Amino acid sequence: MSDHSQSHPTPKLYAVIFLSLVVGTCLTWGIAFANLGIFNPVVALAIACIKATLVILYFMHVRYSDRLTMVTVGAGFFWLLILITLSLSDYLSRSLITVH
Amino acid sequence: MAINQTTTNQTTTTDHHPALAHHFDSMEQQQGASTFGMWVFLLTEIMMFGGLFTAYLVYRIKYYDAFVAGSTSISVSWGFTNTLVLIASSFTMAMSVWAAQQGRRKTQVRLLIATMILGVIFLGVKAKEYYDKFDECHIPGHVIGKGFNSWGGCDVNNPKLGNIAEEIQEKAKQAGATVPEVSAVQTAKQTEIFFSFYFAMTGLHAFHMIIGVGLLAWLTVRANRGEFGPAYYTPIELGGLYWHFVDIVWIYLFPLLYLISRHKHVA
Amino acid sequence: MSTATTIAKPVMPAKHYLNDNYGIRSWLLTKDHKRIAILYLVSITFFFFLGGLFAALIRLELLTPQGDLFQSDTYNKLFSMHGINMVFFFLVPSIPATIGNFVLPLMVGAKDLAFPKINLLSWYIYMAGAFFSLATMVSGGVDTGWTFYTPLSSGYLRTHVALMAVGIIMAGFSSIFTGLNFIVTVHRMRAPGLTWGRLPLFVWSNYATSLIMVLATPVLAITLTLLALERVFHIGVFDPKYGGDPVLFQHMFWFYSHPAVYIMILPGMGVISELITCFSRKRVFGYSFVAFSSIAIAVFGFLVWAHHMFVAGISQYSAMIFSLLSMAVAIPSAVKVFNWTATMYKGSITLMTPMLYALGFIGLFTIGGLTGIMLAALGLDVHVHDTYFVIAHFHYVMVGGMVTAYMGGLHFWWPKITGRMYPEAPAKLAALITFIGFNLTFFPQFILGYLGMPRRYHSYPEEFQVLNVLSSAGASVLAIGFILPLIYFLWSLRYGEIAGDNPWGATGLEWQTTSPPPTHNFHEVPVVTEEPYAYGEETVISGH
Amino acid sequence: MQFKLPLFPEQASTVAGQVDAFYLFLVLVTTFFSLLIALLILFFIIRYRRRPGQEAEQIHGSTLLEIVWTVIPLGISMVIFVWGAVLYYHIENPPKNALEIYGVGKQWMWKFQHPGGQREINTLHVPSGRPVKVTLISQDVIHDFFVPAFRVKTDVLPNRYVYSWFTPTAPGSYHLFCSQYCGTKHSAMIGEVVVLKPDDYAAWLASGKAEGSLSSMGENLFQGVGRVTCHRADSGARGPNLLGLYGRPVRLSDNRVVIADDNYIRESILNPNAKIVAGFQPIMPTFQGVVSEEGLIQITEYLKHLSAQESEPLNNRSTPTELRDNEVPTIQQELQQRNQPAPTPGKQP
Repeated sequence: MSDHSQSHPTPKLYAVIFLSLVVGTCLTWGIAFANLGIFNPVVALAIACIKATLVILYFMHVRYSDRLTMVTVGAGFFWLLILITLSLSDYLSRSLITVH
Repeated sequence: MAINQTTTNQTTTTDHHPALAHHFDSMEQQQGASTFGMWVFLLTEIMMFGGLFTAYLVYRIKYYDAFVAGSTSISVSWGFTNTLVLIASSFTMAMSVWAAQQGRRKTQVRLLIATMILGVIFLGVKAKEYYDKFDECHIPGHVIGKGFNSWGGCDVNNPKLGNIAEEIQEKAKQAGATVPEVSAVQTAKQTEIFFSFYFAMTGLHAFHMIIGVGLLAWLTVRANRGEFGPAYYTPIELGGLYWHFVDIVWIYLFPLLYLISRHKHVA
Repeated sequence: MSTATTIAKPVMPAKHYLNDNYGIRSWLLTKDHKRIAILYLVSITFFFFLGGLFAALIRLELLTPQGDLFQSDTYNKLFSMHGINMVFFFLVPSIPATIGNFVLPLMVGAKDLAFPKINLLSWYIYMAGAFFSLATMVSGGVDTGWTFYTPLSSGYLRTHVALMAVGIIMAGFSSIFTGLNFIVTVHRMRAPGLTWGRLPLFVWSNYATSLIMVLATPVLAITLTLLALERVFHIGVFDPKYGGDPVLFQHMFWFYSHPAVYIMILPGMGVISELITCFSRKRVFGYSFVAFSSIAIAVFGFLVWAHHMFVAGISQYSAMIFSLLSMAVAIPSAVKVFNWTATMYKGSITLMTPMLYALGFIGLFTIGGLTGIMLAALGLDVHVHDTYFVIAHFHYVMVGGMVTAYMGGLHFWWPKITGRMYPEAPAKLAALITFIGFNLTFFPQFILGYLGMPRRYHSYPEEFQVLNVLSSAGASVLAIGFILPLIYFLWSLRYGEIAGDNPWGATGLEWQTTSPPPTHNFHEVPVVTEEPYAYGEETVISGH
Repeated sequence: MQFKLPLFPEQASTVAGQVDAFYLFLVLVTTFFSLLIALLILFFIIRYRRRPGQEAEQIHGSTLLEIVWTVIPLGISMVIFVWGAVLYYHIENPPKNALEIYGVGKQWMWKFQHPGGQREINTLHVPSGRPVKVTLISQDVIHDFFVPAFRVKTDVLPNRYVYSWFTPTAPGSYHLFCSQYCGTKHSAMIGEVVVLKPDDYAAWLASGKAEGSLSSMGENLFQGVGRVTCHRADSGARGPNLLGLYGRPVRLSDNRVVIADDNYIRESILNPNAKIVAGFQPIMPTFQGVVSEEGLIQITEYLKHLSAQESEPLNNRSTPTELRDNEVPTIQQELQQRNQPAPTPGKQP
């Protein structure tokens, strides 16, 4: 619990975030046309994660919220990760098996 | 939490704000509960989209070439534009929450309307993209799309209409390689599953956008009535959280659907 | 009626939530969590008996090996509808939406749940889902099994699968909203002094349940949406004919449905914690261990889903990981059982009806849990997977565990809900009948399963008949055990003894208000100053 | 119907005893803990029943006890896990010298094919005393191949080969169940596995009518669809040479190395693009819908047969693989030399 109302971001900060998001989008777009091998999706997703983090922290005020909100957001992504990694653990290890 | 002192006269402390529901003790508590509730709801949304993302990943690994071909056949410039539009709408949304906190009614209403317009533009672009796909017969499903033909498009005789097999060969030629026809045709057929995901994911996202625009309209009416101010701006804050979440989903959808291995096919 | 009690005879409070206002509107538009709980109670009771009816018909068919009573299609519909109704329309909402809805706000000393409108909405969504389910049944039912495995469900059956999927998605959203409400209420609405360490264990377990509801149910929603789309439009995501992978459906389905097992059992565990302490007049043994084991179960529950798929064609490495993680989930459950048992040590035990159910729960759940470990053990699961062993196991957990706990809880809080006592003698009899009937029904199924009788068999080889007859006989006993309470609960609404505020002498905030409670729950905001289950220093809690 | 109440199904395979031993251990653990709890509860409700003047003694708990009853179940469950995993590994991975039989599941019957070409429906004859590997695939929905007496079970998937193997020990006839719900006549999708003494099995094979061995049927199919012109042995062939392909590692055009097993071959026929051998163009047409599941099995068997004949090293040939034999340690070096029971074709009983 807190009195977070006065520490909300200012329009200037919002504008900075907005501009970084635009830059991030352009970057994703530009990099997609360069050949980075397997790093293409990695870079694209990394930029997407940074953009999402910016939105969550500033536009959604998580940076100014209590721990509970942060834990909630974290839990969402953590559980998503469980779903993805454990499902893929099956798919990716299937080819490891050599049936004689 | 854990206020341990025994406060007895909780109901008579402050003057009663009209928006305070009977079962809350204070506006603070009500706002805290509502915001937290919204976050828990967004948690469920993450998992809902998460299921789709997981399935998408599995098939992306399984039919990588088809996903590349499918992804190449959708317009990256429209997707890029839409990303910018949505980011801009997130910005105006954040600003309108700020305006509500500052008690600036006019700014708030204008920003909300701006957000709504951007949202509608997004949906318009999306509709245009859907129309293009429909035109090219890149519609999955053996009922609505009647299944993909072997060329992954409407008509073998009219290769100009979104003929994926043709595109694959064309792009490969530009990159200095050759892809035989049988191979291109097979890959083209497999793009159907990519388009299933394309429509399922963007469709679910667009559905959220439509709800979001409706929500914004309602908020605009309330904001115009001057209901929100520094003391009470919870609904507009919650609407904002929802809108930003929808934005975040798109931030992931854009690279996952539009930008699979674009470089391979550019001369 | 009036037996020799030394204290003055309790009286009904003049004004309470039941007589606050009258009329159908006052119920259908109520935002009072207590009334919504009653609405839920009525609805899920209907589905419980509907599902029970299907179960009875299944057992009737299995009396003889030939499969001569119903067509095989009819039989397939019967077990599918039994499973779907029981899981999605009874077990998932059972304790949280009825007892939880009623008691949880009282336990945390709140005037209502955080979002009363959403609470009512959740009931309406549930009813809409129920409507779809009933519509499906009326138009012929579905024969997918409650697991909806593709490609059978997506491409081969000609029943209304998509319609049923929509119904289940709706029921799912209703439980999401219940869960959301509980989480926010527990975080934000606790009475002054009610720290996390002082929360009743029922609240802890419902909190853990809500976490699962919120995190797992959306995945079911999207999975069934894809299934419905697959079915209607053949989009090819799960159907191998169009390049899809049916095993992926199983992954996504069990990502919800395994944790859903804990949605179904965790609230029951919470009830048991309340009952054991109250009727042993003791603090719970190892409060924090019991509390945290609920959370541990909720979290671990998400990591084990593929133990339903050991023979389904997943990779062997993956199978081993999931088996290992499944073992981990057994530990917190074991901790709970040991703590409950230890709670009774040096207690002052009375065997009232709720306590009988609680003891039954511990025994049956222990068997159910341990056979669950058998199923998670890879080498054995290959043999017993998809046999009656699995059926027996999950009925030990779901019926022997959850339904028993539900009945125990219903008896325990019945005086709080209605203001009247149920009649003790028939209630004890019903508890006994349930226990005997249950074991007679399901224990033979363990043996049947090991002998190799596959589940969902309409006809079966003759050598399995003896055990099947035993099981069917048990089912008829069990049915009596469930119909009896229906009768005396209804009877008690009018003729039951007036209960008084705290007939059990229990701790907990819900017993400090009147029975039935007033619409706003408490006449003054309660302040908590001591630990839960403070049975030691009993100050006589008088009515006023 | 006679009144006997068996507790175990018959043991008719080598793993049956092992599974039963594991099961007994688990039953023992379950009984022990259930009885422990039940007796404790019984004791407590008698010993500590409410009596006037006797208050409950308040105990908060004991961390030591909590640790004890966390660690002990954890230890036991780890034993269970390891035991189960070892057993599972054994049950799931067939030995190399197994007799290979193919099965196709469809709504609602089982079709089996023996290497000699004998086919049967809903009955499977196998010899006792040697490992048998059944390669299974479904033509429609998911089925499940379950033989309780052997304690083996495997879901039979569409679009993918799965395996089940066992070494039958006792001659006799045993239940074969489909244990994955597969539609209307799920419970009628049953059959029997007949275990014969090796001599009887040979006699049975000889008596069966078959229009040629599996691999020869496969060869016919193979030539019928014209693939022999593509996959020739000389270096100018458009497709990789398939001689000696089966069971070998293949380097693909994206540098991955896969083993050319049944699933690879099946995929290559139906979806040739997915895994293209290095140095070749993806020009092979798909045979989806052209070749039936049984036909696919025959072709696979034919390729196996080709490989089995080919025992010399393949170093200086246009092989499908760019790997040299010395780079490949042990994988499937020795292919099953099936002791084909005397030439059978055309013999009428």
